[in-house]
Amino acid sequence: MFEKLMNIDRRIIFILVALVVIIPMLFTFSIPLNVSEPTQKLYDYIEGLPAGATIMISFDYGPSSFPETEPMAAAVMKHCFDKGIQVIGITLEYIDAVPLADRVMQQVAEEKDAVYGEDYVLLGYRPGESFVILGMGAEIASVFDSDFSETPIGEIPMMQNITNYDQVSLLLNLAAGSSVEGWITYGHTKFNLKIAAGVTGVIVSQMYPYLQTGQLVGLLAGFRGAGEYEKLINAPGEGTKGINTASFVHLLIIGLVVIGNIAFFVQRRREE
Amino acid sequence: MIKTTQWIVVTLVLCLSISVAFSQGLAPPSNVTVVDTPNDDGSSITIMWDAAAEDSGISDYQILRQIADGDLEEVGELLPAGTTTYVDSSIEKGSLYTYIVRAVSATGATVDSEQTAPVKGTGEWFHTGKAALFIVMLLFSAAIVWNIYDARSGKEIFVRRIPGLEAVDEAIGRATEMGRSILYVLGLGSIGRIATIASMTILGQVARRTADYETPLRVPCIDPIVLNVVREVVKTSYVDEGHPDAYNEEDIFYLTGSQFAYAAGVDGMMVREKPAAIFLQGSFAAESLILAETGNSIGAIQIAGTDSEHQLPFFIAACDYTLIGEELYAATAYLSKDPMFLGSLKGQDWGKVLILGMIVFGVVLESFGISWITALLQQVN
Amino acid sequence: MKQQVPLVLCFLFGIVMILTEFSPHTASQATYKEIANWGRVISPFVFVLAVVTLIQTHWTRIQRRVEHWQYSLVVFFGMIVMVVAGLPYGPQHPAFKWLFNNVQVPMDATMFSLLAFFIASAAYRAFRARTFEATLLLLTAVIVMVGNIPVGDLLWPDAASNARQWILDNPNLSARRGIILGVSLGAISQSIRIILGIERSYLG
Amino acid sequence: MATLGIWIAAFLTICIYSFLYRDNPFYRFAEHLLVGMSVGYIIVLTIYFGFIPYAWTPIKNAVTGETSALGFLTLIPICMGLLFFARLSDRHAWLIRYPIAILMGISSGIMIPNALQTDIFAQIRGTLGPYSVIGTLSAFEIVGAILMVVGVVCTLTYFFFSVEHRGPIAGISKVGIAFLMIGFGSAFGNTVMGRVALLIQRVDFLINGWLGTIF
Repeated sequence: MFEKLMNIDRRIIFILVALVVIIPMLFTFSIPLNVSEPTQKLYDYIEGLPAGATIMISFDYGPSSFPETEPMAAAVMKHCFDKGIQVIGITLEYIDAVPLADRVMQQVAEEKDAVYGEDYVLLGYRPGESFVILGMGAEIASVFDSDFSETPIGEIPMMQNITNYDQVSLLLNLAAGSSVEGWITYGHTKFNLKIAAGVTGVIVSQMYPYLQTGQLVGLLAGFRGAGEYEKLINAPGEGTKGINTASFVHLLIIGLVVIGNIAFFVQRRREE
Repeated sequence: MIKTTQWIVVTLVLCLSISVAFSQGLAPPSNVTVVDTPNDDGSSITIMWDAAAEDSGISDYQILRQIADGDLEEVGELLPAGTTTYVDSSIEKGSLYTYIVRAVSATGATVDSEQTAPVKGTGEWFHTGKAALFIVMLLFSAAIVWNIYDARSGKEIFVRRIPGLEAVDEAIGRATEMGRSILYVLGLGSIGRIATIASMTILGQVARRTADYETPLRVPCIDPIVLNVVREVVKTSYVDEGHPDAYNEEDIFYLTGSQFAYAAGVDGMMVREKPAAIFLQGSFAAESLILAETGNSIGAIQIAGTDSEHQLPFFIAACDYTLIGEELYAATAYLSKDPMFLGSLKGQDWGKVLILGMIVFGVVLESFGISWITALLQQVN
Repeated sequence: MKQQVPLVLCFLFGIVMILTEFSPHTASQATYKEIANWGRVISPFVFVLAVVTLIQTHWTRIQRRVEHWQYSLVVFFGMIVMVVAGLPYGPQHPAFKWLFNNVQVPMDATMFSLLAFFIASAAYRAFRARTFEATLLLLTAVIVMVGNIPVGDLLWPDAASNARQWILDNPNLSARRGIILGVSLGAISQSIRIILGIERSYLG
Repeated sequence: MATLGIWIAAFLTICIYSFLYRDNPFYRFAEHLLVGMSVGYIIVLTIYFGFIPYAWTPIKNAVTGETSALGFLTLIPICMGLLFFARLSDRHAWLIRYPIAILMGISSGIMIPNALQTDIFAQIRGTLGPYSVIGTLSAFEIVGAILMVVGVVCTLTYFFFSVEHRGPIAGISKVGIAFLMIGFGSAFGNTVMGRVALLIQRVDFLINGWLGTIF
C-alpha cells in the first residue's frame, strides 16, 4: 500500500489539483486575512489624500501575468473613485497591457459610475521606458499628446490642470517585470514622485529593500496583497477569491509532500 | 544728560548692527571655479562654488554666462541656497563661456561673484571612472588567453568529476538497448548565449556516440541560426565517426519561435515517440518544468543542465541528473577535452580566486570603515 | 573567404563595441548607436531562415505521408490564417487581434497554466527526505509555501511570513549570487573567445 | 463574434488540458494549430515592428530627403541580412556566416563590459554593502551579513573545477551545496503562487466566462 502511494499515478495528483481549484471557486467563504504593514501603508496613504487629488497607475503586466495584478488595480481604483480621487492609467513596458488596462478600468468605472475623461483616463503606451518616465516629469503632454484612443490630451477635461508629476500624488506600479526599479530610479530620485508597487508573487522579495529605505510608500504582494486591500475597502473580489483558492493548492502540495515522506519512511523501515 | 548719552549709545549700536547685517548679508559667492565636465561627450560645463554660511541671508543662486562678445544671460532657474554645483548642459560644443554666480537674498537684493576665466566643453575619449572595469577586463582576458595557450601546448589540465556526466553513456546505452530514440532539447537561447554554445558542444559529443550505435537523435530547435549550426555540428560528428549515411538532416528541425508553442510541440514529441533518454541542456524559462515533468512521465532518463538560475529548482526536482550553472560549461571541457574549453575553465577559476579575494579583503576593510574596494566597484554610467 | 573574413568581421565589430563603451566622446557614442542599430536591422532577417526551414520540414512530412502528417496541414492552416489576417492591414486590424485574443492567447495561457499541475506532481515525487541535501530542499520549500498563505499566519502569527522572508533574503540570495558570479565569468570568457576568434563553433 | 470567441477559446483550452490525461487527437490538433499560428503571428510582427521601422523607413526617409544621406548607411546591414537567403542554395549556404559573425561580434562586445559591471562588480558590492554600516546593524542583521559572505564563498568554491575537491575544499563545497539546496527549495516554494494564479484564471474562464454564458 505504501509502495503504491509512493509511486502514485500523477493523474491522481492532477485531479486533486483541479478539484482544489474548482471547488472553492463554487462557494463563497473567507479565510481571515491579516493585513500586512506594506498594504496598510498604501491604504493609509490613499485614504489621506483629499478629494480631487490625482494618482497615476502604470500597468506593466502582460497576458501571462494579469491574474495576480488585475485584482489590485480593481481594488485601488474602487477606493479612489469612492473618495473622488482621479486616476491616470499608462503602460510602460508591455504594449499588450493596453487592452488589459482598458478592460479593468472600464469594469470598475461602470461599477462606481465614474466618467471617462473626468474621473479617469487611459493614456496608453509609448516605447522607451526610462525616456517616458523622464519626459512626463517635465510635461506629460510632451510624451502623451493623446490618450490610447487618440483623443488629444487638450480635449480631456481632467487633464486640464495636470502638467507633470507635481500634480500627481502617487504612482502605483502594477508590475510583473523590472519596471519598479525604473520608476524609483527616474521618477522618485529625480522628481520626488511618491511610488507604490503592486507586484506578482515571484518578484515580491526584490521589493523589500526599497520598502525599507522608504523609496516605496507601500507594497501589494501578489494575490495576498490584493486580498488584503479588498479587506480594507470592504469589497472582497478576485484577490480574496484568488488567495483563498491558492491557499488550498499550497496546502494540498504541502499535504502531498508530507504523505509522500511518511510513505517513504515507512517503506524504508520495512526494507531495513 | 544721562538720557541723551543713552540715546546716542542706542542709536550707535543700532546703526552699527544694521551696517554689519548688510555687509554680512550678501557676500558674493566665493571660490567660483568652472571646468569642462569630466567624462562626458563635451555637451556640458560644471560650475562649483563654496557653500555660504548658514546665516548669510542668501536664499537662491542664479547662474549667468557670457559667450565671447555676447551679453550676459541667465542660465536655468533659480537654485536653492545650499547648492554648490551646477551643470550647464545647454552649451554649444567648442564655444568659450565665462560664468558669474549671483547670490539672491529673500528681499531680492543681489550680489555677483567675479567673472570666471573662459572654458569650453570638450568630449573625452576615455571615461576615467571606468578605468577599474577596463583593467579588470584586460586582466581577465589575458588570464583566459594565457590558459588556453598553455593548454594547447599540451599541458595537462585537471577537471574535477562532474556528477551526472557519467550518466550520459548510460542514457545513450539504454536508448540503444531499448531501440528507442534520444531527444536533445537546446532550450530557448539564441546562438550568442553561452549555454547554447555549451549545449551544442555536448550535443556534438552525444552525436559521436549515437553515430556509433546508430540510435536516432532528434533535435527540435526554437532558433533558426542555432538550427543551422546544430545541423553542421551533428553532421561533423557523424562524418568523424565514419557513419555519414546514418545522419538524417530531418531529425534536426525548426519547431516554432514561440515559447509555449515550442513546449507544446516538444511535449507532443515526447509522448508520441517515447524517447528513452532526454537531454535538456541550454537556457530555459518557465517551460522548463513542462518539459521535465512530461519527460519524467514517459519514464525517460533525463539529464538537464542550465545556467538559468531561476529554472534550476525545477530541473533538480524533475530530472535524474542536473548540471548546475557553471557545471554546464565545465561539462563541455570534461567531455570534449578540447584545450580551448579546458584552458578557459582554468582562467575562470583564476577569476573566482580574484572575486573571493576581493570579498574577503573587502569585508575586513569595510568593517574598519575603509571603503576603497566598494568605491572601485562603483556603478558608472 | 569562408572562415577568415567572418572571424575578422566578428573581431572588428566586437572590439568597436567594447571600446566605445569606455569612451564618452560624441564620435564614439555615435558609432556605438549606429552599430547597435545595425544589429537591430540584421536580426529580423534571421527569421527568413526559420520560415524556410519550417515550411521545408512540414512539406516533406506531407509529401512522405509520415505518421500524423495530417497535422502538418494544421500547421500551415494556422500560419496562413494569421498571415492573411495580419499582413495586409497590420497587427492593429480587428481580425488579427480577434484571432490573437481568442485563439492564440487562450492556448498560450493554458500551456502556461499546466505548470500548476506539474509543480504539484514534481513536488510530490522529488521532495522526499532521502539525503541531507534533499531534506534541506523540501524543508525550505515547505516553510516558504506556508509563509506565502494566510493560513500560515493563523498557525504561527508573523513567524511564518518572517521566516519565509529571511530565507529568501539570506541563504537564497547568497546561493544565487554564487551561481551568478560563476555563470557570468563563464559568459564573459566565452565572449572573449568569440571576439578573439578562438571559439568558432557558431560558424557551424 | 464575442460568443464565438468564447466558445473557440474554451474548446482549445479543454483540448490542451486533455493532454494531462494522455496524448490524443484533440491535443495534437491544438498543439499544431498553436505552432502554426505562433509562426504566423511572428511573421506579421517581424514585418511590422522589425523590417518596416528598422530597414524600410530609414531608407525611404533618406530617399525622400527627410533625413540626411547618412540614412543610406542602413543599406549595409540590410545587405548583410539579405545574405540569410543564401541558405536556400547549398552551394552558397556558407555566406550566412557573414551576418551571423557580425551579430556575434556585436552581442559579445556589448556583453563583456556590461556583464562585468552588473553581474560581477555589483554582486561583490552588494555582498560588502552591510559591512560599511556594520556599526548600525542589529545582532540579527550582523548574523545575516556574515551568513551572506559564508554562503557566497562556499557556493563559489563548489564551482571550482580545476582543483580536486578534497580536504578542506571538499568541506567548503559541501556547505556550498547546502546553500544551493536551500536556495532552490525557497525558489521552488515561492513560485507556486505565481503558477497557480494562471490556473485559477483559466478555470475561472471556463466556469464563469464560458459555462456562465450557457446556464
